[in-house]
Amino acid sequence: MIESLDPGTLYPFGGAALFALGLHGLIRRRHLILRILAVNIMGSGVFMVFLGIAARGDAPPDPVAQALTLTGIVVAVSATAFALALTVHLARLTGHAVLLPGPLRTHRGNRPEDP
Amino acid sequence: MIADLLTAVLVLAGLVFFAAGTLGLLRFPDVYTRLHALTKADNLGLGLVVLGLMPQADGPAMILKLVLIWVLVLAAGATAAHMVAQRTWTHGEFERRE
Amino acid sequence: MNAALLAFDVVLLAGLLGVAWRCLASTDLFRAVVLFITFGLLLAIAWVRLEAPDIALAEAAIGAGITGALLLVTLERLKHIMNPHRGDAGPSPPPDPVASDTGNADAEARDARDPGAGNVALSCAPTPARGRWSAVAVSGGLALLLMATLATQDHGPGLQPAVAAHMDVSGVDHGITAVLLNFRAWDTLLELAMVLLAGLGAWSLGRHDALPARPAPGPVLPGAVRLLLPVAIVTGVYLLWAGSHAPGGAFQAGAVLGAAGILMSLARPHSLPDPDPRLLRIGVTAGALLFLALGLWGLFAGPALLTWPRNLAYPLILIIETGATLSIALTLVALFVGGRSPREDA
Amino acid sequence: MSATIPESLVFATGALAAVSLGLPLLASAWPWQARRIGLLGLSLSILGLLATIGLFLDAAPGMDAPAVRVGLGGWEAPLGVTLHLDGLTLAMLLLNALVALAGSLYARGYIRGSAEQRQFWPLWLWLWGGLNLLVLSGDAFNLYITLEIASLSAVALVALTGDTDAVTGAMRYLLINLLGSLSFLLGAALLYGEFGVLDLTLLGELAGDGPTERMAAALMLGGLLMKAAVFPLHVWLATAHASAPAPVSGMLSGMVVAAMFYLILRLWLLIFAPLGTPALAVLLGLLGSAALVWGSLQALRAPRLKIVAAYSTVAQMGYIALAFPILILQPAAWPVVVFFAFAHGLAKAAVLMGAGTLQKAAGHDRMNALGPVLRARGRTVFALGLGGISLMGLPLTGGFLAKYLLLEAGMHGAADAPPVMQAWTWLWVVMVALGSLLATAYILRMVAPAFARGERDPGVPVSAGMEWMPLALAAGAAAMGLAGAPLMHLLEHTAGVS
Repeated sequence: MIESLDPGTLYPFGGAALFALGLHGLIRRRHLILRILAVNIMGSGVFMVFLGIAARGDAPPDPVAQALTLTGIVVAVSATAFALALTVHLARLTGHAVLLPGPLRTHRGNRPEDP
Repeated sequence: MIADLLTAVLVLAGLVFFAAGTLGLLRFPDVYTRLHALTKADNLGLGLVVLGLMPQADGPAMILKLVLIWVLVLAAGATAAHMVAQRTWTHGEFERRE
Repeated sequence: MNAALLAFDVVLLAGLLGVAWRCLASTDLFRAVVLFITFGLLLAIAWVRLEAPDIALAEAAIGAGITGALLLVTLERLKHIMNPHRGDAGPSPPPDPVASDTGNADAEARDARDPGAGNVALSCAPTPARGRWSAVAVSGGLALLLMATLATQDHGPGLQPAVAAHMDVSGVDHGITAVLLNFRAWDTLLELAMVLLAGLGAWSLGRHDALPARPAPGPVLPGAVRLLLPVAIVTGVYLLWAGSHAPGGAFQAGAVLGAAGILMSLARPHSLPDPDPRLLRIGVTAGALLFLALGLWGLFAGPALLTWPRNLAYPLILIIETGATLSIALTLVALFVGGRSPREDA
Repeated sequence: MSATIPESLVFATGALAAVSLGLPLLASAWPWQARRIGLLGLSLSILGLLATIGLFLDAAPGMDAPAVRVGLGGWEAPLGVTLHLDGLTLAMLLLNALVALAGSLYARGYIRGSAEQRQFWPLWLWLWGGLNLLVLSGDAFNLYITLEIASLSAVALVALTGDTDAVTGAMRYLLINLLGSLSFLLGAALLYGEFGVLDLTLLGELAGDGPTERMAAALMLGGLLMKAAVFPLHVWLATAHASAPAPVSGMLSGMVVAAMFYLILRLWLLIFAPLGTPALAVLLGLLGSAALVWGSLQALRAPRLKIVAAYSTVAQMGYIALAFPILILQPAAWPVVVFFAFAHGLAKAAVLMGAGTLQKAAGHDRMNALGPVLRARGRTVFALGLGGISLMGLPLTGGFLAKYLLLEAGMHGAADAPPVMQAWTWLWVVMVALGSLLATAYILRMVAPAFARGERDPGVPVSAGMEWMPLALAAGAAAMGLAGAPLMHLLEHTAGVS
């Protein structure tokens, strides 16, 4: 049992747990900073699955999966940077950085008084 | 063999400092004493770990890199500690000791 | 030994999950961000355990470092937006996040009187209890399904043999660099485009505030920056060069140089000149444009876009990586500073 | 690569990708001339695209593979990234280019002020280029990056107007997009873990219906359905689409959502077809029906013209989702999805841009106060009406053709299906008819004030592009009904269709 649990097998399970944990945070939290952190944690979970797959077995680690992860990290930081800029922009307009109610529930899109 | 023994002793000694620093971070009452515990212990701890790894290094270049790591951490740690302390002194924001 | 390593892995994973949980459950944003940075550093250790030193390097520099700096500066901006200076008649003065760690004398005096003033903006409501169990059921169920799926998979070698078989014609000696800049160069080019696009998006949202002069933040930070800046530049160039045969490469180097730029903007004692927006635009695009321009050669000479001639592969990859490093560093600093240059609208 | 594929097509595929990336890059480097770069580049790329379509139709019957596959950098799959060009790709590229060109001519008048233009044009070209690259990509990981490029530029464009609603909508849109992309990426990771390849064609050869495929399909298709705003995941769409600048709304409703469906269809045809089960069909059908009814009802009571159009997109996406259960019964019916995307894309872009024209002219788009402007602006009302007719699906329009094909396929599928499935299929057919009725109602609600008596007031003058482009798009949507055969001919040559 212990031999079969090399890091490459163990870590993807952790990645799956991180993904689900991030999703939970994204659904449950309202503050945009926390939601952005939640998305990043989900991303880390995916990267952990990729790197775990790369390290499975006895062969040398798979450079393709590692390169994909590197690309993924850079894409994630770009998206995060933009999301943070948008958060600040929203806070300047509304005075807070909370989306109420969340995009995964209902929304208020049609206020009749809108110009 | 002696090199391995030296490494083990030095790295373990370094870890003791890390543990002490962490304990201080968790247990000390305010920012200044925590900073003290953290930076002093970590600098010394890292120094011992680096010293312990030197016998395992492949050549002088690797030893140089190890020393460089220590020096950089010293510089960065000292600067960061100074800034945290200064901010606490002027703003007293995150921890206030009356 | 094996059991000890397994125990280490389990403790590390538990720590990662615990830190992530504490981070997302926090009602104090500053604490959440610090925990997230901790999470990034722990991830870097996990990547080392998965035999991925390149990714560990990138995670520490980009994932924890740059993201952490961006998060902290965002908190600083939010604090300024939500605590407009009381007694001011007009709209709140433009927040200068970069200068905010010293602020002006009034703010300082007020902060000293009211220590909690800054922290109110950085707290958020705790999660409401309603709907708790359905969310737990959804995410828990997803985790179980994912794990069950992963448990059915067997150990394939992936594309490692294919990469190994083509290493001799890739122009470099490091597998990941070969994949990033030769075998899957298209991904990397689009990734550069993505970094650029984040910068463009942030610029489209508004101007950054003028970079004002500010009181010197004491001698320590500028002194340390003066000491560290050359080291950071040398490290960046070293990482760039090392990428061809060892862990490192354009993205890590770009992150280190970007971090140096961020430090410099934090430590600046006087107002910095606002760079010419034309040069800035060209600077952030140059990396991707150069990459595509060199790649066009393959389109016309065959067989396809982004083909490097075998004997020129190494110099071409080095040129492309240099351009990419500079553009990435520039974009990261621009993202830290905030919106577009006011001079662009003039 | 097959020797029977002519060099010229390989070159054209690479050139399309290079132009889709190069134009936005140039515009970002020099935004002071971005409008010219964009208009000139888009026109030239349409010419290039038409030439490619000609070449492709010429060569396709002789090729031994249905698709042109170009390994970038000279590396074939599985090592390298492959570009994928077939009839389906070309159709989507054409739709994208048409909507983008019309939108660009429209935006010339809509986006005033040089500072706004400098921000708008590079992002606009990125959206066009990102969608092109998405459609051209044949690699699961590469698709993730292109999805992120397309969604990031779309979000930035939505936020561009800078009012609170737009920025709130953009934020929701961004979060849903990030979630969808990550879900897609996790699915790709699972597939890579099982099969060790990322190329869609190779994955299709290796995949069956094991647990990995199921989980990956759920994650990837679920993420894309989220981005395509199918029923329970649609809430972000109305704010984002309705508060964006009008050309952007047109592109979002006309192309971005369609591109997500394109990708669902592509993955389905290449990889996940073995997973088609009756249960999945019923689920998708129910989601589609719910979207159809709910979106139409919201459109009937929305207070603003652009919100009506945005909810109509939710409803019309329900139609496309309804196509999938029919597809599972009758796999040969897949071109219906493309017809739908085409007809809806042109018509909805026409309606949203027309709404934008009225909004600019009147200074608002409140339904109850638009009468005077509607009465004075016959050209725009005609565009709204013509686009609306295609959305309703009156005969001779593209919308009619799409719905007709959908109904025909549904009835054919029902004839051979077991009784339980037959009952469900009849339900879908009824839903399609009901959706058309509801569409008629909300389209009439949009244009009816134009025919009432009352004062006329053309409002603020608008540019020629803003008057004519909605009309051109609407005419295109209507003409689709007559031009169905060439499109069908193009779609015959698509990979994964047996």
